[in-house]
Amino acid sequence: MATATVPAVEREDYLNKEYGIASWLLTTDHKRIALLYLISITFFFFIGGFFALLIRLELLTPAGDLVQADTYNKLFTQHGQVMVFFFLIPSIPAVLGNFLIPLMVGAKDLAFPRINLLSWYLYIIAGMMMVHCMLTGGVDTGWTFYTPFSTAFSNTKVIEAGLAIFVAGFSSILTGLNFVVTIHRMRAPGLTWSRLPLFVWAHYATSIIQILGTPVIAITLVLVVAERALHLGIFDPKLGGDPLLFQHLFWFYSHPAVYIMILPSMGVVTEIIPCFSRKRVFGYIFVALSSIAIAVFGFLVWAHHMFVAGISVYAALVFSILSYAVAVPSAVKVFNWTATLYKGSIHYSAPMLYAFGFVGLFTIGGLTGLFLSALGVDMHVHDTYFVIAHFHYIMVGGALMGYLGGMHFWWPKISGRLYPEAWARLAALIVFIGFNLTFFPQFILGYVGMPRRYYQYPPEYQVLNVLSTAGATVLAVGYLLPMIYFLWSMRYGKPAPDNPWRAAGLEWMVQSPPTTFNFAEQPVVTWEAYNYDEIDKGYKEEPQLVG
Amino acid sequence: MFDNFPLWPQRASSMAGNVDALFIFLVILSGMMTLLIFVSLVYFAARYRHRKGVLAEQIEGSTPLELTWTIIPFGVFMVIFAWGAVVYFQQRTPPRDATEVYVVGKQWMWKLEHAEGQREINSLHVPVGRDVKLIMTSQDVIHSFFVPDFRIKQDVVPGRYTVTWFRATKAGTYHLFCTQYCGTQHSGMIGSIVVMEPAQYEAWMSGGSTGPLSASGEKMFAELGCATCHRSDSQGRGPNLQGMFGKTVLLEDGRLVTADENYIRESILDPGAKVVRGFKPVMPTFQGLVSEEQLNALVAYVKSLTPPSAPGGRNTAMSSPDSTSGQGSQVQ
Amino acid sequence: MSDSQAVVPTAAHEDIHRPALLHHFATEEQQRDASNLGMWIFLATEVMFFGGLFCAYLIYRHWYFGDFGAASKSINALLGGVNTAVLICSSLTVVLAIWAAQTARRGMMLAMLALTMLFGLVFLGIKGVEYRDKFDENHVPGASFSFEKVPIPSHPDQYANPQHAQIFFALYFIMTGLHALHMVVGLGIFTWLFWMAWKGRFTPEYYTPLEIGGLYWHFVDIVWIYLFPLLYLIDRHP
Amino acid sequence: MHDHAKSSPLKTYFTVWGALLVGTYLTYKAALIDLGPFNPVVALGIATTKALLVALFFMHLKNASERLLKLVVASTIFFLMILLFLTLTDYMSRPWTITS
Repeated sequence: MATATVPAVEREDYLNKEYGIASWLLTTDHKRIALLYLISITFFFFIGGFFALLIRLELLTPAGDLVQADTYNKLFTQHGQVMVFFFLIPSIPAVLGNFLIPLMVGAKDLAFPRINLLSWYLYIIAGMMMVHCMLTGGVDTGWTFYTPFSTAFSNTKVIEAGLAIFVAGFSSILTGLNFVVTIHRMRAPGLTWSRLPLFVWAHYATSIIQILGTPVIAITLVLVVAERALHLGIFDPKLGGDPLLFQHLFWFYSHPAVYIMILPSMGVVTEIIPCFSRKRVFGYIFVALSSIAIAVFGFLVWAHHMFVAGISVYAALVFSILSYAVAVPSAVKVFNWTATLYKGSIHYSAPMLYAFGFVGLFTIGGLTGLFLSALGVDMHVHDTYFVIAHFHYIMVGGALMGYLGGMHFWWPKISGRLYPEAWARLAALIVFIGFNLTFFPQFILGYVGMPRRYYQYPPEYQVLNVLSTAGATVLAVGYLLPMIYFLWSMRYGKPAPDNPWRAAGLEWMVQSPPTTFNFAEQPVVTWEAYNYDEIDKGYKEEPQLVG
Repeated sequence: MFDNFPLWPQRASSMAGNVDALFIFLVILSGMMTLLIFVSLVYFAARYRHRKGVLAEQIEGSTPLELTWTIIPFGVFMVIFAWGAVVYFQQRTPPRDATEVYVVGKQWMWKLEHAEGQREINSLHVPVGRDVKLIMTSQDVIHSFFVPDFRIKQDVVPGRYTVTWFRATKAGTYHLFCTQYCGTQHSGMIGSIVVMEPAQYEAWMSGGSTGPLSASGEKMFAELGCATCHRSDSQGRGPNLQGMFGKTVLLEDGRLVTADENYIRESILDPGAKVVRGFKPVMPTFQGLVSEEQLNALVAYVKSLTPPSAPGGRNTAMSSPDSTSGQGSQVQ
Repeated sequence: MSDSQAVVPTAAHEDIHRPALLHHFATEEQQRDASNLGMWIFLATEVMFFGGLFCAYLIYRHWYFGDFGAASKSINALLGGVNTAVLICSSLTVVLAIWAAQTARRGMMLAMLALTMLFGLVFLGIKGVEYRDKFDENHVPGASFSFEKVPIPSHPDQYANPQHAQIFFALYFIMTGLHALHMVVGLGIFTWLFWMAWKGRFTPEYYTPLEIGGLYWHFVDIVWIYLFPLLYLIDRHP
Repeated sequence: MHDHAKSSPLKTYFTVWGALLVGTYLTYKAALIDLGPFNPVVALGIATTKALLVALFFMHLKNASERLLKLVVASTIFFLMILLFLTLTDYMSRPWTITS
């Protein structure tokens, strides 16, 4: 157990260097900003999760009996908006990416620390606008804002919600910009692109999407707001505008946005699997390039959300075939992760359990994506619960699983404390079971025909809905547990050694928690990424991991 | 299985089998892939679990393997794409002689009107075995016409027509859902498709009609004064509409367009947009003067105008002798 | 890919007094390269931001070409042309200001920065005149919009569809409006640059803010270079 | 990116400035001639040339010591073209517009 002796005297680190509200709210330290993000996105996660639970409770019975129809519509709209724009998109990049990228590239901070702080403030302003919008009536357009419903028919607070997401978009853009510049300009000597952790590669790819995709949704929302306020006609068919143009512009961002959520998670998993297999990652260059390929191809497929919306048959064919192009690099990643396990020395630590969960659930999510990009099948399952199940497998089974795995993996580094391993393994198991129970029935529900966004439904769909609601309850427990034991560990957890997992990477060579400027002197990298063979040989005694 | 626990939707249209076949293929394919990944994960995790004194064996990767699992999935994906495209194509090309039903979606109901004139709300009666083409538009927001047991879905977009079709194969009552979120009562915008045996259907049809849709269109055509310019000879100020439907039209600016439902619609509401060569843009717009239903009637009337030489009079769907044959029969 | 990696700071480096160097950069070179790249990436964002508008413009111009022509003809192309020239001149003064900083000509730098701002203000003034004309003619989209009986340039026997013309004007106002907003932001940046220059912060060794601000200004110029023919010169020929 | 290009940047700057003004004049004049479908082609051609001049000389892209900035510009244009052209695959292949 005792891999490193923990000094008795408390060392100075980024957490205990300064105290007081101002030292946090005016900090430019990427690690403190990451924690600010952690607190804020956790807040939004539980708001969004609360909405999800209400949705599932309403769907327990076929009749609309728990809430009003309008309330239900607001619940699923704001569940989507909060989870997508205020939790999933910032989750891994703004918390783990923010904390780890400077450490991983051997820099003292991100390239633009003040812009990093600005980005958090923009997020908070956007979040407060969203909360205000919810408290004063909410919005019921669906997170997709489809026109002309959003511009001419909804009588809820579309403008405020649109502006909130507009502002949140700039927060996301600035994060991506900061990452790209940091990765290009701040790498330690010797840290070539082929030695870069794949977590960093994944964030580089994510940033490309944030930089080039987000402005398009921003301008689209400006147009929606203008259309709604002034009735210009750009998206209003009554005035000669095309509602499908809105959908094109919306999905140009919102499809790649899925990759903003999943790519960082893939990055996390690519760190965890080699570490707990004690192996170099299988096919480093293919995993790295597949991240970039996903980011680029991700921009070519957006109209597969519109196969039944009334686009031309020709366009449908083009977008269907391109959709399969993006499936290839995703498949390559799954195969490489699996191959990394081969002949490894595998430890079942909590982060690894999350990584296993991720690979399994992402596989199912990805494969069901093939159904949806097949034109003939999409015609039937589009806008049904099949789609809901598919994207929750990607976003919750994939992105959120990766986020939790990453939180466990780096928690000792972030907090300087160890979480209770047994509880963490239990939570991973509960999440996996609860998740599948919640969302697998929805695949069947979708294929038998239950449309999404239905507040009441024909009675024959009840059994599957009850299963799903039951699963959601289990899932909720699975999500509450880590929050409880993470908080517990901050006070009562055992102090973490600097490198509890004997993991590779610069972030593990500094103390836990790191000092404000991370590195006392500029590190020089002379080794390849994931050199677990060298690490394990370096230890005289048996490699023993914490947990 | 049980009444309240269906695992598979009914297969009640000619399209259902095609979609199911591809779906089952995909289920088997992805089931195998999932199994492969899960079994490898579990096997590797168990077989190579950490043991004292055993170090991991380092493998950097393998380019042939990478190429294999890039190229083979890509090949498989192309098969899925092609298969999906074929099914989609069938769904997007209604048979020529299909019976036509005009559908108007509004918050929160479906208004359906048979070419023969029967009007229905939230329900549609059709006979078994006949091709039915739905010409759909919305008078407010986007809706979507979804019949799970038929495996058809098409968004209904304001400002234009979208089209879908089906041929019911089994008598019964089937769900009709709106699947594009459309506001408060979105989940209440449901109805049913009642598929009847032909004899029962004829009995149902014989009641309640105010005459064919094209006849009310003809009446409007006269009332709105369309006939003064659109004469049935070549002397009118507007083009002769006899037999125009479905033809390719040469426009003033040299473009060619097919005279389909959307073209007729546009020409009534925005006459200046696509003027037929040889004519002046003198037609006034009827924007705001006709409702969606009246527009449908006008479109149905214009479509019914066959060239004078052709025998058999108006080609309403009722009079087409064998509307179950034709293009639709290849879809089995 | 060629990029600069951090250099291990040497003792020699540490001795030099480097007022503009932020703590987390190893060298001025690295800091300057980072700022430069950051600005270019921000401009990439801006391109996509305007890109969404160009996409909408492209579709509707394709659909409603005649109506767009009629609406475009009602805008004063001469004012648009003059404004293009004004912006080009302001871009010149920006590069001259940077050159003056490089060659330590403080007076010229201040003069050029002032001239840039003056050109910017002239641009906005002319823009204001244009907007006032459109307002007077009831060409502002909304309740009072009116575009009745305006012939289509290429088909004089046909009137433009007012709804489609309204879409043109909506795009015109949003595109030029956002561009003008960028000009206003640019003026703010240049006021700050002028103040920095006045305080003598820029030297031939350190003028990064000037370069970065200049990149932004030139980008705004480039956007206008496209807006001018796309909005003012549709179907103009007799 | 210092020194060697510095011999007479002023001359370059003024030449580019002149070319941009001439370009603006040409854009205006070309719009007054009926070139059929080539009117927008000419207008956008001149605009792109002008934009390139500004980027290469005023924004110093030509002298940029590394290819990275050029890569940023090229990929931005690439993604913009994806937005425009893939949207057009839909619009150019459907005959209908919106009327109501």
